[in-house]
Amino acid sequence: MYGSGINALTHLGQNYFEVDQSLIPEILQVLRDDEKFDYCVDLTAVHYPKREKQFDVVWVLYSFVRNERIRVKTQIVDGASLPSSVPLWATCNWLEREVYDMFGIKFDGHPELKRILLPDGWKGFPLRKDYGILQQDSEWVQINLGIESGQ
Amino acid sequence: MHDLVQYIQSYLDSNQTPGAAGNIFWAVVYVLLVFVGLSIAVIAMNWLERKILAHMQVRLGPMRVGPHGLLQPIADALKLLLKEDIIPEEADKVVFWIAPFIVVLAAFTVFVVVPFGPTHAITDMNIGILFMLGVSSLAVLGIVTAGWASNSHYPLIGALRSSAQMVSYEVAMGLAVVSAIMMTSLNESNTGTLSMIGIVQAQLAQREWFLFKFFPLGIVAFGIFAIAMVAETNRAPFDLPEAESELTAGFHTEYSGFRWSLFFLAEYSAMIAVSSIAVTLWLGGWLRPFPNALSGPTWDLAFSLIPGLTFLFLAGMCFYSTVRMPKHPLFRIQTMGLAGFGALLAAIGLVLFIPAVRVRVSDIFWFSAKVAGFMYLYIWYRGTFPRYRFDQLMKVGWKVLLPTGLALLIVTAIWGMRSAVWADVVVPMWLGFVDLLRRIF
Amino acid sequence: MNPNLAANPPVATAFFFYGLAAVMVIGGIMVITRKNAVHSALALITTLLAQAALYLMLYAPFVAGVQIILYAGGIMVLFLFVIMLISIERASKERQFNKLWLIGIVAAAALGGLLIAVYTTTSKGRTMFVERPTSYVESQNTQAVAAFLFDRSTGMYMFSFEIASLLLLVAIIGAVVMAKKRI
Amino acid sequence: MTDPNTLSPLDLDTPDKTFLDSNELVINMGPQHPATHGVLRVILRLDGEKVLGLECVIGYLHRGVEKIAENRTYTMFNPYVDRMDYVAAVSNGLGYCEAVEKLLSVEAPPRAQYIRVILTELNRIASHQLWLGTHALDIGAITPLFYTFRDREEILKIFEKYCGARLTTHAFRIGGLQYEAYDGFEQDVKNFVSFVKPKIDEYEELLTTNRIWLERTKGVGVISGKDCVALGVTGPVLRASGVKWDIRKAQPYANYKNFEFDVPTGQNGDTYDRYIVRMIEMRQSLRIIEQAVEGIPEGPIMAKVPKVMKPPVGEIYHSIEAPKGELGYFIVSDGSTQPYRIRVRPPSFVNLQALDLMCRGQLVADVIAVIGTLDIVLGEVDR
Repeated sequence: MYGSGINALTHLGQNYFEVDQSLIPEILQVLRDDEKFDYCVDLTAVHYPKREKQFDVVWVLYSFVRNERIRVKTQIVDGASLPSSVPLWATCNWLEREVYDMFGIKFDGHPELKRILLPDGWKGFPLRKDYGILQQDSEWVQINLGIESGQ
Repeated sequence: MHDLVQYIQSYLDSNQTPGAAGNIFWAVVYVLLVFVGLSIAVIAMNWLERKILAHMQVRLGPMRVGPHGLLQPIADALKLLLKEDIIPEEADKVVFWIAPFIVVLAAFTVFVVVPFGPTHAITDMNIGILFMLGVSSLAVLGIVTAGWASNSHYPLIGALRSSAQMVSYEVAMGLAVVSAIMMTSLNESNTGTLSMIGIVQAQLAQREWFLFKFFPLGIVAFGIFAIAMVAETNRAPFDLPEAESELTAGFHTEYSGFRWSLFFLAEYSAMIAVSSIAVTLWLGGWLRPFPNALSGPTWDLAFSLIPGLTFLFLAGMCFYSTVRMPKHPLFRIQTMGLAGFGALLAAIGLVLFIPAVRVRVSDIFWFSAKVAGFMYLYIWYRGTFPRYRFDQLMKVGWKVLLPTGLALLIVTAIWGMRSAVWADVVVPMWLGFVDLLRRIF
Repeated sequence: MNPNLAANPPVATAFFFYGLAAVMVIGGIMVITRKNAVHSALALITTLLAQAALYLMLYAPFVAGVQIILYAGGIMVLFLFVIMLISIERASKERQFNKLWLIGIVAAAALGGLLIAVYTTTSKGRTMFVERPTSYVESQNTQAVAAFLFDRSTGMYMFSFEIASLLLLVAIIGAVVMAKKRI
Repeated sequence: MTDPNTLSPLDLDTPDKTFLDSNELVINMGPQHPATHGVLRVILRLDGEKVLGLECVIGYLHRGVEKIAENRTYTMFNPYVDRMDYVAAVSNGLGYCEAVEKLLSVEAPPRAQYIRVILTELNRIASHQLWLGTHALDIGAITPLFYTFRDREEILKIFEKYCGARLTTHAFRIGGLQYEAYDGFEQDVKNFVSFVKPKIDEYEELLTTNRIWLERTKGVGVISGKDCVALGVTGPVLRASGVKWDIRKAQPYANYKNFEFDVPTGQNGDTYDRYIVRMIEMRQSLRIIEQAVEGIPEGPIMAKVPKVMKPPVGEIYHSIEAPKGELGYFIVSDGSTQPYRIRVRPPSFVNLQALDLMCRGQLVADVIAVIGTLDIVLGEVDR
């Protein structure tokens, strides 16, 4: 029905869709309304710096009626944005904020897209692979904490 | 000199309180006795509350300072006195300074009329109970000003809650008190009294504690008072002003050191004061229990031995704990201290067996024992109940206690003058009502 | 002279009277001169307490007790309640006198004149009142108040007392109606 | 199972009627506040004492657990998960170990599974006990705290005897267990079960029918099943709102399918129902423990897993029913010894989102009750 834009796969007994970025809103809508995946368990991302489309964004969905889990995966390039899923699942509010906080992926239509775990004004997105484990926003640390290092 | 001795001795023959006898020497002695006794009671209460609450909560409580933590209150007092006394920069210094003193003054002044025995009160006022209620209501002023003077949000909210709560529960409290006062007028001359000593003497004359008078009215009135007095002293489950989980420490958040200890002192002496009111009004004040069922000289003798026996029992507990102390050189001083404390208690107990002392002290003992019962209740409440929410607290005060109190007042009045009421009031009113109905329809 | 007074002569009456009167006057002046409303309220409380003490000196302990409970303990707490929620900075900048100062001075002068007139008349030996009010023994003061109010043979204030309580009830209902937006 | 779609519709955005009242007051609560259970900061918008709305500010305890995972081997990361929900460290470990085992396509031997279930259920009881104590303390009842801590101590003693640690246990290894159950483990567990059963009655005696407790909890912080599902709220909070869903039943992991137990649900979704649900859950956990300790099979405790773990390339999502709700691990392997990405789906973080909805229209004192009833652990919220 969606042609090459969607791939239904199974790995270790877990089903997931690989979906083209353009089809995401429609697929999610269908999954929620028609397939009764009414519970968005999680929303996260994975960074592949060497790929052209650097980010995998993953929705983990669950249906109470079917007692079934499914994952929806899409690839996007750095700097691209996705439509927000908050209208579909209210829980995506904080989850999207966290993905934005950690990866810098923007979600259009999110009611209040700002950092959640890191302080406002922090520079850099820590869960990107090019962000070192000891790296920090030393400028922010110095201004707000008055010390040289936050480690 | 001889005159002075005579002046001092003359009081001992008179059967009055020092205030009524106009004897300044003995009045001063009584004031000192009451306030020293009160301070000791507050210190003891501090230790007992920690210990009893701890044992309710399956822990030991203070154990380090002195044997079984007996010296803990002293250590606490020293700590508080030595602590830095902080006055916030933005506070209203004068009012901040005055507030704790208002609270302490109000809490201590009420003890002027507390009757520990027929002659053991500083003075007997004609308006005793009114005086107690009035002066203890002045404590609210101290709390309000303390919260305001701190110039900080949490103390202000705490003070507002506290004063609203105290003012609300005073109403219900007053109604319960009035119903007890009405009971005092059940004598030949139909004259009641507001005097604290007079109230107890009325119970003596009627051979019945007001708790059991007009069953169940007395118990209901006592219940209203017992609930209202907990709210009045801001203790659990009505300790909203100090709700730690919401307001940190309520109106005294900004107070520290000595000033804070004044609030502490005032809280505990207020608890003792309201308990004294309850004991005086409903539990027969200084009268010993079971005056009717267990009467006669034998029983009188038996009951007069109880004070001494109580102290001997406490001494026995001390000796028992002494035996159970760890046998280790490090505990030697503690063991000796505990044994010494036990010996002191035993000595007091033995002194209390001397007939001359026995007679004079038994009134004070029974009064204190009843008050101590209330103190235990306070601790028990604190260990058992969750805290009310503010709106629920107000609901209990205004929508439950106040209507109950009003109804109680009316019923008590009707019951108190049963025969007269039927003939003079109820029947004519009913007839008039019927007549009115007939005219309308 | 009242028999009770003879039996129990009061101690240092003049000293206490002038002392309390001084406290009252100073308190009263502070009430109107303090810029901080809370300080004014505290001064007013002092005045009211001193007044209660004066009642005690007049062998009217019941009135004194009621004064403490109602005014010092009840009404002033409500005053403080309201005052505490006012911004002090703004209140202290307000002008202390309003346009009624002229009337105020006239009223104060009239009251002062009246008091002086009473003092001069009575000190010359003449009586202003037809009948001296009965003094009651202190220990019976409360009963006497009750008798005045409720006893059919000695007092006839029952009706006026009830009217007053009705008035207060109306005031309470009015306050509730005005304070609550919808009932 | 209750169909959540039949429940009342989600109403998140309708502003309160008095929203535009001029009396709006903003109060900051936390991050240092005795009742926010750690470093949660809540900004309250009040009308008098009524809450119009609130915003949570979190992240004060952020340690970058997910970033750390990418720089450690699978085995090395195992102790870190204990530090997230430090109140239920064993559950965290179970979820992580099972997820990696799934990725490696191995399964822990039956004996290991039984011991895992016993320890996890003990930990569930410990977590609920800690919740009960602190929650009651927030509402003003001091005593339950000491009762629950006394009994939780017995659980921690068993943990300590088993693996040497009391709080951050690191009890499980990928593929099974490192330690065989010590001598007398079964007896200790049985003793604990018979010891704690009357104690739970004791807690209930103090609270369940206490009038003040009822007034403080009934009708407070109500959330419907529909709203729970939309907000992703799981665990006892979801069940108290009438949705009978427990991963132990819905998608059994470990060997929960071998045990009989009931999933308690509430009807009203208020604080009282959540309290009741958790109390029943404690008893059900005891039931599971009783069955498990009777049936521990003999055999090895460790499956055959390589010393150097190199899971094949692929991704896995595995979730368990932690005491606080659904705890999920999303692990991406690139075939090396280190995970390419580990995502933790923390129940506390997601549940905390519901605080705003649950507190609207309530009083300030109720906010404290609701924070308590959500049973959040800030170590898990912030990771």
